[in-house]
This record gives sequence, structure tokens and C-alpha cells, in this order.
Amino acid sequence: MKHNNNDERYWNINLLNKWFAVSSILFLISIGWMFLHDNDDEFKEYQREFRKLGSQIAQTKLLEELDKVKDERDIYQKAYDNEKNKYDAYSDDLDSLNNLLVEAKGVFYKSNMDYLFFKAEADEKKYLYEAEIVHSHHNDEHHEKDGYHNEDKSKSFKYKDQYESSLIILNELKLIKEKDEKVVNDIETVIKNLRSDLKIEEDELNKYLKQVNLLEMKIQKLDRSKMSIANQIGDIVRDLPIIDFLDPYYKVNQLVVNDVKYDVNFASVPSVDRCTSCHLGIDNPDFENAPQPFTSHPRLDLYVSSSSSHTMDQFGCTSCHAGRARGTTFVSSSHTPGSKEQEEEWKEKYEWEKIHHWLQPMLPTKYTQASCFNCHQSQPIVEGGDKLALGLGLISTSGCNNCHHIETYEKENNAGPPLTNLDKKLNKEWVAKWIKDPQSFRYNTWMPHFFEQENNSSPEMIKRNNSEIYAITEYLFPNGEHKMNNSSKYIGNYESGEKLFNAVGCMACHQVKEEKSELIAEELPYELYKSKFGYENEEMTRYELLKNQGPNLIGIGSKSDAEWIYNWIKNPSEYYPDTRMPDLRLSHEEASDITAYLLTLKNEEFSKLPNSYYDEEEMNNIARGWLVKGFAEQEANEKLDNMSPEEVIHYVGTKSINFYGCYTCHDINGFEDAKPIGAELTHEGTKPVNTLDFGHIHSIGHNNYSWFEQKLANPRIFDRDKIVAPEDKSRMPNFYFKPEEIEAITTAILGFNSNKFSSNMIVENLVDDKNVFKGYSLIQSYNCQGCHIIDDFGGQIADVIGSSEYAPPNLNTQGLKTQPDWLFSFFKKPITIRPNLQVRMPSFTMFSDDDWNSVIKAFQHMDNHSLSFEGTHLVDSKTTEFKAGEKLHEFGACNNCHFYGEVKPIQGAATWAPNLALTKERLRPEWVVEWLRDPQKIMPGTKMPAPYLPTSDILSVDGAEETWGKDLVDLNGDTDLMLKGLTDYLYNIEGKIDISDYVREYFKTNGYDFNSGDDEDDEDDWDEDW
Amino acid sequence: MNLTQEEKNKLISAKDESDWYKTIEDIKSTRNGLYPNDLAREVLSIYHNKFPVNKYPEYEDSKQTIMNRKSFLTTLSVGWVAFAAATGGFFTVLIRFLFPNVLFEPPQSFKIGFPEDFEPGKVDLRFKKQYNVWIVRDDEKIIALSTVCTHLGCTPNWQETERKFKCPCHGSGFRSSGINFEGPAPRPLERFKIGLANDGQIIVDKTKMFKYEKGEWNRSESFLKV
Amino acid sequence: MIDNLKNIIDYLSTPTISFTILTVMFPFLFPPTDWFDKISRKFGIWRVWTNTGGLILFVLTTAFFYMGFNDDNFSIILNKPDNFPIIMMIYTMFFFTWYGMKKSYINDRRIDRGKKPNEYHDPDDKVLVWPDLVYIEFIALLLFTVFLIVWSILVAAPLEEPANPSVTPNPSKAPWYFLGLQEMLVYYDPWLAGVLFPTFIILGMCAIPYMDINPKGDGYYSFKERRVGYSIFMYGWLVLWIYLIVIGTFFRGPNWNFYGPFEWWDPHKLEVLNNVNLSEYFWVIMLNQPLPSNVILRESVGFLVTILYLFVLPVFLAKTYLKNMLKEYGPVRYVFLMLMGLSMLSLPIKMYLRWFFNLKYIVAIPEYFFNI
Amino acid sequence: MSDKKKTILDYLNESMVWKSIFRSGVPRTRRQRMYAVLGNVFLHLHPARLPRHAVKVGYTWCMGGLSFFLFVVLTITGILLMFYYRPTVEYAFTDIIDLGEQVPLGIMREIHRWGAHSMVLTTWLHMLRVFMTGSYKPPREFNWAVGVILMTLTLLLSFTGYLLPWDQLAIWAVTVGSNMARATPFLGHEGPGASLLAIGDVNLVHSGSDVRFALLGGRFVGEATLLRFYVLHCIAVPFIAMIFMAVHFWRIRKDGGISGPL
Repeated sequence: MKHNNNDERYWNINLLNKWFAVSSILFLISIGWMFLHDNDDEFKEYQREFRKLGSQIAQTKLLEELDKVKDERDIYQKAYDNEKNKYDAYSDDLDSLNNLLVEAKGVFYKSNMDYLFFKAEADEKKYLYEAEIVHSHHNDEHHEKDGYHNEDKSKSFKYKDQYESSLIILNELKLIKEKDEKVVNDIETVIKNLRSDLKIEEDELNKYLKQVNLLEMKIQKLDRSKMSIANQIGDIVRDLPIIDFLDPYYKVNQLVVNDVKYDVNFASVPSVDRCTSCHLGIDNPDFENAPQPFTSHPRLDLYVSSSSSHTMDQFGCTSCHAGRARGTTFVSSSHTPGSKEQEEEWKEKYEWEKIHHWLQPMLPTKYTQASCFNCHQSQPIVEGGDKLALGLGLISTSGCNNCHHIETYEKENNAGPPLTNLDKKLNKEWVAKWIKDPQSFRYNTWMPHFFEQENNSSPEMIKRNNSEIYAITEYLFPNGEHKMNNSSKYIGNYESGEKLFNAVGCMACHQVKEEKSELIAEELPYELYKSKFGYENEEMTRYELLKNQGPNLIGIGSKSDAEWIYNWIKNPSEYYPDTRMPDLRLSHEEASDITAYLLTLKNEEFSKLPNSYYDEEEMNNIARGWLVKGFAEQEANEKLDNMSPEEVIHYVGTKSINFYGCYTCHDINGFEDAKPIGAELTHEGTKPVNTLDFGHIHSIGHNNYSWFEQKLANPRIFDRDKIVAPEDKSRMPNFYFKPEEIEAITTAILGFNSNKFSSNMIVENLVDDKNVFKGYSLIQSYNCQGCHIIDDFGGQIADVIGSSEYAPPNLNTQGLKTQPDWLFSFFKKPITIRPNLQVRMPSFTMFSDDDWNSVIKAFQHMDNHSLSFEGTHLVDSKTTEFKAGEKLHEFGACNNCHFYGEVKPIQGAATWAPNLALTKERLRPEWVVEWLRDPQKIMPGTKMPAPYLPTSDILSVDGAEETWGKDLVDLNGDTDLMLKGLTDYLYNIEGKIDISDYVREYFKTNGYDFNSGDDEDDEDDWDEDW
Repeated sequence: MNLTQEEKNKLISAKDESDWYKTIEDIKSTRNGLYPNDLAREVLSIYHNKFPVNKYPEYEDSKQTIMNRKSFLTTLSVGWVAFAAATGGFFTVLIRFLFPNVLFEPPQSFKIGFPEDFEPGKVDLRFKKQYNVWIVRDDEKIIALSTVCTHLGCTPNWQETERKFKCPCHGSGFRSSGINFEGPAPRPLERFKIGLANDGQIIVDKTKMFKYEKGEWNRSESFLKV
Repeated sequence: MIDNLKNIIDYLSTPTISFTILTVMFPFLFPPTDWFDKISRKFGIWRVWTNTGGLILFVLTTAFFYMGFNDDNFSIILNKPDNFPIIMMIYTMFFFTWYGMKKSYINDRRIDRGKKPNEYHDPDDKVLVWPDLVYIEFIALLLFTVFLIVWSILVAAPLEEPANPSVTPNPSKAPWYFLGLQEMLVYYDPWLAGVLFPTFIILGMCAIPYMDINPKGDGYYSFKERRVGYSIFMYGWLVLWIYLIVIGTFFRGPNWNFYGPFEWWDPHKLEVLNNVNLSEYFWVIMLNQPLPSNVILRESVGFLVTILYLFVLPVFLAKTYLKNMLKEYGPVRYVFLMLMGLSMLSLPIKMYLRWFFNLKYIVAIPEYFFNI
Repeated sequence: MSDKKKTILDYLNESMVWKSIFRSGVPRTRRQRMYAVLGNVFLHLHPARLPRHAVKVGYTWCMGGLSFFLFVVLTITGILLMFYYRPTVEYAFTDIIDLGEQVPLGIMREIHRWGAHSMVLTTWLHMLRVFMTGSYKPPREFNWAVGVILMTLTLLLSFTGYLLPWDQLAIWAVTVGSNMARATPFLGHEGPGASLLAIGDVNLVHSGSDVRFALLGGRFVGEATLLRFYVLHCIAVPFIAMIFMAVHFWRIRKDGGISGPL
């Protein structure tokens, strides 16, 4: 062929070469791009920044540290240099010694090798000899079976002699070895001794400079410019793309938290938290003021640190904060902005966007406390969980969990009083006005507003609501209304009534508070449907909530009559067996005085409000509307025609009560078995957002917590711009919550979720006796903390009484303090313990024995003490301690304040203190010892002084025995023994135990008038007199 | 199977393209309809001379620079170098993919505190339960001993009065250094890697073991000098 | 009587003895030179490769296993389901080696007499694949399937306790086909026995056709025409691989101690393992000195020996005994063959050094994991 | 012929469907027999005609064929086992128990395991035969090398499968086997030279970055190893083995069919 080059070819080879070159280069570029893309991680940026920051902080600390050691460093350094010089002077000796050592070591090496090798051989001989013995026994058995006895006991074992002779050689070798070893050791000791002084100084210097050295080491690891060249190269190489698996500095940090589960529906898998890839300073207090994401956790005492109760290892991050734990970028970890502004800021800064398809976005910081509920369900009041506790308190007080079933937070009591026998208490007019507008009577009532809301304020709806209220009222009074009876036999002296009201303990749960104010609403992210009746001045807190256990009693005189009030306070459970109001054991006189006082509290304006009226046509319309829901229209009309007006009213009443769910909070005849009307909230916190009906409201964030906030702020708002039949309108009433309350309740709702945790994380499972939690919940729902400080919280009544000295006692350490069986009997039948108090422990007659036991268990749980029964404390009155205790007691003049049975204290009633004869029944001796050691520690502010205990110095003075007595001197200042002696003495005091009658008589005759705060200065003086 | 001169002339004298194709058909039919490659090439070259079109300029270029060796080498070598590098990169992907960025293994190394936390001459039993390690400090060094008896794997107990680890199962005894001296244990206890972390704490790494009988106790990682 | 026999077998199967016996016997079974061939024929050793020899081999093996299955100790090992393949391996290896050798000897005799080997005339006389080959293949597959199914029905696959990384079984063994390597670990460090040698094995095996430039014996069973290469391969294959697998499977018990087949695996058994490095021999025992702290100086003797063995010896041989070989094979082949051959030979050498001189390492630098 | 009654087979043979699949009828004539082999993609592994010794079992031992057959058996039983086996530390062991206790025909596990052991043996014997007949000699030298690689792959397949039951036998066999990888020169963290691969304090080869780690997916045999070995066993190694097998078989034909004396 002529055209060889082009034979059977179509394409020009050069062209193809070019194409090949181009495509190969593109291939190469794409591969390179792939590597770069893989290496382009957001967290690495943060880690680089953090490294810089860490080195800066270490640098500053180093400077501080250097400054600190500036003065004395030279002293240590000099001492070291001195020794070093001395040591260097020995260098010739050292060299020859080292040479000797090398030689000796050589000798020893060989003799040791000989020994070890021969030992192995001897061991083998031993094994062989053993095997031989075993073998011969085996043969013996064999022969015995055959009836043949081997007479020859001294069988010859082949290895026996070998083994035994080897032992002799072994021992010789051992001796040689040990001799050689000793030579080596001796030389080493000499060398060591030469060095020992230097070593001491070196250690001293290093110890002194420990912090400096550590910081320097740290900086060397962090700051590249401080490294050796090899390390600098290594530091660059280790993080190069592709080989960054070898030993990278920048890497994903993760924590597998086995006890926290992420629910993937078919199974639950352990949570894997990568948050610390960027939040690098979270567990390091040095980074307190560092910018995010490096800031240390604000509560390292409670969380994250290894000494806290929620260690990072066990709890990780997302157990509390939620979010997409495996995410390694700002966006992919599903951060949630707390406000619109933050959202805008994030969009700007991080290109933040909501992660769709992720059901558990991070909780905004203000709602983090919701997660406490995951584990602390049964014991929700925990340190750092105030907001959640307030939310839960509000939920049970407002009765949210009456209408809404919440599996994990079920209702314990009806939020409202029973309406079963209203005819003994109220009249229809008051009731109707109340239903329509509860706050017009009491601006801070817990009863919510059903009417005059956004979706029922049109004239037609007002007309309809009037008829509904009329029908409900009629339904509630089947037997006619209450006849007001203000007979004088119920009315005593209102002035002493007011005093008593303030002193005896009513204020633990009730207040009489008229002041109110407009709500100054800051810019809220939601629309608040405000109350026109004003709000409480104080910000709502858990502590405020204690005061609102019972209703504010303003206007009570306009509500009911003397007869009912008198009977109610005299014995609350007679009218309402399930009431939480306890019996204060008021005498007739006391009760009538208080009644007189309460009747003076009037609300005249309420009386002037218009009453509801009967409107037959509207009533029929409403009835028809409901009938049509159940029957065909014609049938419905027929039914309606067949009803008498009374029947129509009854029908409308029934339907309305049903519709508004009145029965969920109040007992109402005919609705005993009716079910709650609200949506179940058990898993509300993790309900997907798309199942929440936002209606036409677009002004709020599209996430669950915004919806909850809005719903609470204006429950009817999602009906806005919708066309809805009256029977289908949303009907959640308005509680006129304040913004802080809305936040607290939203926190709690977010806590009602379906998150999964291992059972060993749930607090309830960590306690042997589940009754503990019943106790906690009783303490809460019966408002014990209204009077007492329990678990460092509560005792609000002290604010009213003025002086904590005359307020109910602080119950910290209660679990360790009293003997459980005594406490139980005290609960069942309270007696006077502190004779100088006028406030009294009420009788909680509604408590069963079980309940009381639970309360005792709860107290014990708070103090980690769980004994139900304890031995009697036996006292030997012949011991030295006892006698010393007696002496101390004498010096202490306890009888100045304390009762000894019926023996009155020397000082006046104002300083009266508990009956010491009661001690042996009431208190635990271990606690008494601690109490005597430092009363202020257990009960801050107590008037009880610590007994004076002579120190050994004082007791060793000549003639001390005359002053202090032989026994005390013998104890020679041993505090423990002295306190034990004193305690023993106290347990030996005899006398009457219950002095209630005596004290009551005393105050009846002498009056009780020292509980004003003015006396305090005098008492302080008295304190010092001691 | 080349064109005859007559056929060539016929083709060259073709008036226009339609005439050209007619001629081609004729030539084909004279050759039993065969139209082999060589023939086609020849025909095509005549065609290109006759109807020069810029449609395939590179084809014409190739005639002028049939074999420019230098350019051939450069384009092709660039191509191959790039291809080889990229393929190398691809295999790097395969290898790099085998090394995950995070590990889900339970941590095998752990911090146990500062050297000062350990008293000389004491056997520290605090880490026995969680990590199966005894920390022993003598005058010179700190070591981390495995708590697994070398006989049958029971866990010995430390007896302070006799200063020995005694195995409750079969009575093997070990000194605080880990050396076996009584009972059936065949070997001394194993030691783990021990060292200092950045923050000055001691770090014990259980992935690395040191056996006395292999002479590994001399290795610098098997003890921490104090 | 039986007990004594068992004791004798136990004794004979000690690696020292059995390996020596095998190694000594080997050149007479596979005679690489005329001299060995002569002896082999003189004492009738070659008769192993006849029907009678095969029968004796079979009877002996079967008798051994029969005794084993009836022995309290050996039956425990033999009855492990995973050890059945090794029994199968022993039988098939014996049989096929014998069968191939028998055919080789027959062909060798034909060639000696100037005839062509048995298969020579076949290619002129081709047969159809369908149905001859297809059919016998089909039948073979069916029979093998039957064999597999029956085996599977009779022997359940083993399943021990669930995996537990903190409880190490004693002994822990690799899968049986790697036990040769594990056995090598007794004598060499893992970087050699576990990494370098396997690599050499694979490389060397791949290289066989390129190294064996003997054109004879292509396509038919034959021994004599290529007896040197043949016997080297067979030594590597049968002794250094198959035999080591058998040792590893049957004769290695707790603590990797050796146990005779009929011996009880007593975990307390002690063996003297007093191994000394060459450097210790030189410095401590010969020169009565401690080991020098300089690593290179300390191991200089070992390095010297290694260099002598690996680099000087081939040069020396090339100049003297193997002059012809170098000429015939060319330098590349020669160097490669020497490297592979000396590596292969180093295993038995190290074994004997260990057994007779307790030599642990020739070069011992544990600091860098470099032990030879 | 026409008077002879047609059998069902004949009808079948003449049907359009049969013809479309097999092209020729029952191979009765020489031509048809050769066509049966040539026209069948599977039988086409073979030539149409062979030297006589190639059909003598005494010469071939049939070990190569059996090895391939076992590969097929193992593939089929392996695929079946994959339906019931989950390669996780939670389930692997119990799934194997269930194969023995409740899975219908769980005996597939036995067939798979014993088949695997057999395959190691048959490849070894195949190699032995090829050596004994000198069949590795030119022109088949390359195919011998491919065969050696295939044998190595067979061992790897068996080794990776050994771990999957996740019992003591498995985990320790693999631990012992994979421990050798840590001694790889330079690439294993306990191999000679590895400690030289350090820059300053940065140690490049350690237990978290060496070849053993790449093999195990972790520092010790654990969850990641199980998954890795599962993938290697079920996909990666068989995939590579199939490529090499294709080359091996193709080269047998291209190198002149079965070996024989020249």
C-alpha cells in the first residue's frame, strides 16, 4: 500500500492524542477537585481557630504563672545549680564506676542467663517427673482392677533423680546469680547516692515549676512557631489531604452515648454526638469568655465536667439540647434560632437554613430545660430546672393536664372545686357572671376565660354565649340556689380575724392582694390576646406560684356568706372531701373571727355587672344546632318541638358543659365518666410540625415551639380568617398567661416527648422505693413549701410573718433529723414543737398512711437516708462523755429557752424553744450531734447557739479541772466525744412530751404579740449575751 | 485493488457532486459491488482535491505534518502523565476510603491522672474494675499491669501485707512488678503501654502489650520514668 | 504393645525427628541426581511409586488414622469437624502425589527405552467434546455434589462460643491452610514468616515457568527429565507446606507446645525454650562481655552472617560450583533463583539452628522490630 | 424416517422456540455435536474437539473443573446464606445458630463451609497436577501465574469467610492471621522500619493507620472487621477472582487448549 500511515485509519492520530491529553487532564483535575472537596470541612476551620485561641490563652496563663514564680524561682534554680556543680565534680569517680558497672552487668547477664536457662530445664524435669507420677498412679488403678497389688512402693522414677539433682545445681546457679546481682546493685546504689542530692533538688525545682512546664509543653504542642523544625514539618504533613488519616490534628470528635437513643422507628440506636468537633472548649473553664462555638458550658458544676452529675461521657450533648447529633457543620447539626433576629443573623453568617426531614431540631437555648423532663419525670424540680418546674407547676395549677391527657404528667387533683353542690355555697347570678368573666371578679384567678375571645366576640356569638352561660348555670343548680346566711353566730371580731389570718398560716397558700397592673408587653414573637383586667405585678416564678396555691381572697365577701365561709374554714373536707385545703384545727372563736375578716373583703363592681338572661329563640337555635349534629334535620326539629323550654335549657346546658369541657376541672353531676376534651399532649414536644394547624397565621416561626407559644398567648387565633360553625370553633380558653408563663409552659410541653433513654438514665429507676416520688409530688401539690423550706426552696410565708424566727421551720436535713415513726405520728396528729410559733402545722386529714409514708420517704431521699426503723438510742450515764455532757449542758444553760417537759424555760416566750424531753422520741442522735456542732449550717438564721466546747488548750491550763470538771478535762478537747456526751445527756431528759395544751393556755391568757420584725435587734443582742 | 487510470479520470472529470456519485456507482458495479477500504481512501482523496471543503480541515493538516515527532511526544506524553496521575489518584481514593475519619471502637487508651497521684511503692487498684489494669509505682517508674492471670485467665487479688498478687483460682503469685514466683502461672503478667499526655496526665494504651519473656519490658514505652 | 507403638509414634513425630526423617528420605523418594537414584533403586525405595508401594502407603495411613480414631486423645483432635479437610488433604496429597509419580515413572521408563510418553499419540486422534468431555464432567460434578451433600449431612459445621475478644483460646490457631505460616512463626518473626515469605512464595510460584528453562517434560507426567526442579518444588510443597500444616493442626497444643498425636494436651506441659540470640552467643558467651549498647555493633555478627549467606554465597557459587548454571540461566534468572532458593533453604536452616543451638535470632533488633 | 412415529422430543426439537434457543437439534451427527459446543455460550469454554488424553480422568484429575464447579456452588449457597445472615456483632452469631436450628435447608451453611474447604484442596491438587505434567511451560507460563493468583484469591476467600460466624474459632483465627499484617515492613506498626516513618513527634504509622487497620477497619477485630470481611468475602474478592478466572479460561483456549506432549 502506498499510504502506509493512513492504512485502515479514520481519525487523525494527532487529533486523538490531543483529545486524549485534554480528557486526561480533565480527569486529573476532577480527581483533584474531589480530594479538595473531601478535605473542605467546616469543623477544621473552627479547630484551627480554637488552636490559636488555646495557644493565646495558654500564653497569657504562662505569663501569669511566670510572674507568680518570678521571686522564688532563682532560689530553686540556684540550689539545683549548686548540686549540679557538686555532682559534676564527681565525674571521674562516675566514669570509673560506670565502667565497673558495665563489667559487672556483663558478668551478671551471663550468670542470670545460666540461671534462667537451667531453671527452665529444671521446670521441665519437674513436669516430666509429675507426669511420671500421674502415669504410675494410672497404672496402679489399672492393676488394682485386675486384682493385682503393686507391693513395691519405692518405684523407681526415671526423672525423680534428675529433678532432684537439677534442683541442687539450680540452687548453686542461683547463688552465683545473686552474688553477681548484688555487685551490680551495690555499684548502682553508689551511683544513685552520688546523685541523690541532685535528684532532690531537681524534683523540688520541677515541682515548683510544674505549672510552668505544663503550660510550656501545651504551647509547644499548639503553637507551630514554637516547635522544632521536624515537628513543624510533621505538623503540616499530618493534616495534608489524603494522608490525613495517619495522625491528623484536626479531626471529627465524637462521643457515642449508649444510654441516649435516637429512635429510627424500627429500632433505637445510640446517639453519636459530634458537637465537640466545633464546641471545643465546652468542658474547659478557661474558655468561659471565648466566643462561640468555643465557649465553655455555663454550668460546668452541673453538666459536662467529669465531676458533675451529668458527665459528658454518659449524657453527651443532644440528650439535653437535641439536634442532629451526627452533623459536623453548623447547618447540618440543625441549630435552631431562638428568635427571628437570630435567624436573620445566622442566615447572614452561616447561610443557615432549616434542616428539613429532621424531626428533632435543636432546642432553642431558652427551652433547653425541657430536656430535664426526659429523665426527671417523676422528680421534676431539680437544680437548674426552674423554668421547667414553673411550667409543670402552671400546668397542674391551671389544669392543662385536666383537659389534655399527659401520660407522663397526669393530673392529681381537679384544678377547680366541685360544682356538685353549689346550692350550698353560691347563687346563680354570681356563677353566671363568673363563668362569663372570671377575672372581672378576681383578676388573677386560675379560672380561664372561655368567652369574649377573638373568635366569639361578634354580636351573634355574644348572644349565643349568653344563652350558653344561662343554660350552664341552670344546669349547675338543679335544686335552687344558696340562701345567703350571714347569721352573727358565724361572725366574730374581724380585727383579731385579720391578725389570725396573717399568723395562723392561711397565707401559706392564699393571699389578699389587690394591686395589679397593665402588662407591659415588650416585643413578642407572637400575638398576645391581653386581659383587660390587669395582671399581677410580680413576675411569675416558682416562688410566686407557692402563694397562688389557693385563690386570691379579694372580694370573697361578695361571693358567699358567713355560714359557708365559717363551715369551710372550720372543716374544709366536709364540703369538699378531696380538697387540698387542710384543717387548721381552728376553734369556734378563731373561725368566726377569720370569717368576719374575710367578709369584709368585698368586690362591689362585680355585683354591678349585667346578669345573663333567658333568650328562648337563641336557646332553641343552639339546641337545634347540636341536634342537627346527631340527627337528620327533620328528626332534629321534631325532637326540639317535643322539648319543653326547661328541657331545652337542660339540653343546651349539657351540650355546653360538654363542649367547653367544664367537667374536666370541676366535678359536675352527670359528667362523672366523661373523658378529657383536649388533645393528648404526651408526645406533643416531638409531634411533627406539619401536624400542627397554623391556619392562616404566618407571622410566627414555622416550628413547634412558636406554635405552642402562640396557642398559649391567644388560644383562638388559629380560627382567624376561617369560616367555622359555632360548634366547631376552637374552644381552648384563655388563661391570660404572662410571657414568662408562656415560656415556662412551652418548655414543659417540649419536655413531653417521645425521646428514648436507657432505663438506667431515668431518675425513677435509680431509686429503690418509688414512693419517694409520690412523696415529692404530695409535697408539691399540697404546697408544703408554702410554709417550709424543703430542699432549699420555699417557705414563702416567712415573708408575711416577717421574721424567719417565727416562721415554720426549715426542713432541710429533715430526713436525717427525725425518727420516722415519730414523724409519722406527728403528721397524723400534730403537736406543738416550737412553742414560740403561732403559725401551726395543719392536719392533712385527707392523707392516708401511705401518703405520709411517701412523704417521709421523700424527706429521707433528699438526705440519702432510708431507714424506716431504727434502734433506740441507749444511754450509759456512767461514762465520762456522759458526765462531761452533763457539765456542758450546765454551762450551756439550755433551760434558758428550752422546755423540759412542762418545766418552763427561764426566758420569755419570745425565745421559747422545743421541749427537750421530746428529743429522745423525736430526733436521731447522729443528727443531734451534727446539729450541736453547728446549728447555723443546718438551719441558717436559727437562734440556737452552738454550745461552747472547751479546746484542749483551755483544758490543759492549771486548775482547769476545777472550772470544767474532771470528766471534761479527761476528754481533752475531743469535740466528737463532747458532742456525743451532750447528746447522750439530752436523751436522758425526762418529762411530759406533748406540751401543746400548756402552750395554748399560756398564749390564751398572755396573748401573742411578738411576731413583728421590730424586736430583731434586741434579740441579736440577746444572742451575743450568751 | 486500486483505481485504474481510466476510473480516476472519470472521477476527476465529474461535473458536480451528483455526477460524482453516479460515477462511483458505476465503478462499484464494475467491481461486483465491492468497495474496499483502500479504494475508498483513494476515492476520498480525489474527492477532497476536487471538492475542497473545510469540514475536515484536520484531515488535510495531517498530510502536511504527517509525523511531527516533537509535538506527537508532547501531547501524548502530557496525556499519559495526566492519565497515570489521575489513575494513581483513583487508587489513592480506594486506599484512603479504607481509613475512616472516626472510630466507633471503645477507647483503648485512657487517662488515669497525674504521676503525683500515685504513691511510690503502692499498687493502685482503682482502675481494675473499669479497665482491668493495676497501676504500680516504685521508686523509679510507673507501670500498668494487666489483671489477667497468665495461668488460666482469672483475676488475682492484691494482698498488701504480703505485697503480692495472689490468684484465687489456682494460687499463682506475682510480685508487684508482675513477675510470677509461685503457683502454676507460666509467665509474668503483661504490661501495657504507658506514657504522658499533653496535659501532663498519664495515659495508658491497652492496644500495646509488653511481655517479659520476650524481653519487652526494657522497651521505653512499657514504663513511665518518674 | 499398642501403647508402646503409640509412644514410638509420638516420639517419631517430634518435629526434630520427623522433619529430619522426611528431609533425609526426600532425595531418595524424589532423587534429584543419579547418585540418589541409584541408591533409591538399590534399596527399592522407588517402589513406593508402584501399586504395591501405594497400597502400603494407603494401609499405613489408614492404620494410623484407625488407631487415632480409637485413641482417647487423638480422636478429640481428629473429630473436630474443621480437621476433616486435613485428613482429606493427607489422603488426597498422598494419593495424587503417588499417582502422578507412578505415571511419571512409567513415562520415564518409556523415554529411557526411546519411546514416547503415553500421551504422545493422543493429539493426532482428537475426540469430540460433546458428549465425551461434557458428559464425564457432568458426572464428576454430580458425584462431587453427592459427596458434598453427604458430608454436610453427616458433619455439622462447627460453631463455638460467641466471639469474645477478652478470652483467648489456648491454642489459637489460624485457618488450617495458613497453619504452615503459623508454624513458621515459631522460627521466624512475623515480618518474615507472615509477610515476606508468603510474598516470596507467591512471587516464586508465579515465576516458576520463567525460571524453569528446561523444555522437556511439557504436557506429560515425567520425573527424570526435570528431576532437580521437580524435587525442589516437591520438597517445598510437601515438606515445607503440607507437613507444616499437619504439624500445626495435629501436633500443636496449648502454648503452641508440641504434642505427639496420642499425647494428652496437658496445658501445664513445659518445654525448655532457652533461646539465645547470635549476639548473645558472640558477646556474652564467647567474649564474656555485656551486650554493646550500640545496636549496629551488637548485631554486627548477625549482619555479617546474613550478608555472607544472601549475597556472598551466590557470588561464590557462581564462580565455582554453579558456573554452568549461571551461564545457562543468565544473571537475572540466577540471582532470582538464588534469592528464592536461599530464602526457602533458610527455613530448614533456622529450624535446625533453633533445635540444636537454641538460636533465637541471627539479627535481633527488637527496638525496630527487625529480627531475623 | 417419515413413517417412523415422531417422538415428543422430535416435536420439541422442531418447535420454533427450541430452535431459537439451541439452533441445532439433538446432537446426533458429528456436525451437530460440534455445533452444540460451539453454539453454547457455557460449553464454548471448551473447544469442539480435544486430544484424547484430555478426557482421561487419570491425566486431568478433573481438579480444575471441580474448582470452578465449587466456585459456582459456593456462589449459589453463599447467595442463599446472605438472605438470612446479617454481618453485625449483634446478629451474626445468632443468625448462624438459626441456620442450624430453624432456617429451611440451613444445611446450605454446611455445604458452603465444606465446599470452601474442598475448593482449597481442589485448587491445590489442580496446581499439583499442572506441575507434574509440566503444563506450566511455554506457551502457558502466563496462565500458570494467573492460576497462582487465583489460588491465593481462593485462600483469601476462605479466610475472609472464616470470620463471619463470629464465634471464638472465627475471631481468633482471624486475629492470629491478621496479626501478621502488623509486622509488614514499613506499612505495619510493628513491622521493621515503621518507627522510622515519623516526622518529629508525629508518628505516621501506628495501630490506627497501618495495613492491618485497613484490613480490619479498626485496631482490633471488631464490628468494622466483620463488615469489611463480609464485603470482601461476598463482593470484592469474588469480583476480582471472576476477572482472573475469565482470563484463566480464555488463556487455556488461546494457549492451545489442554497441554500435551509435543
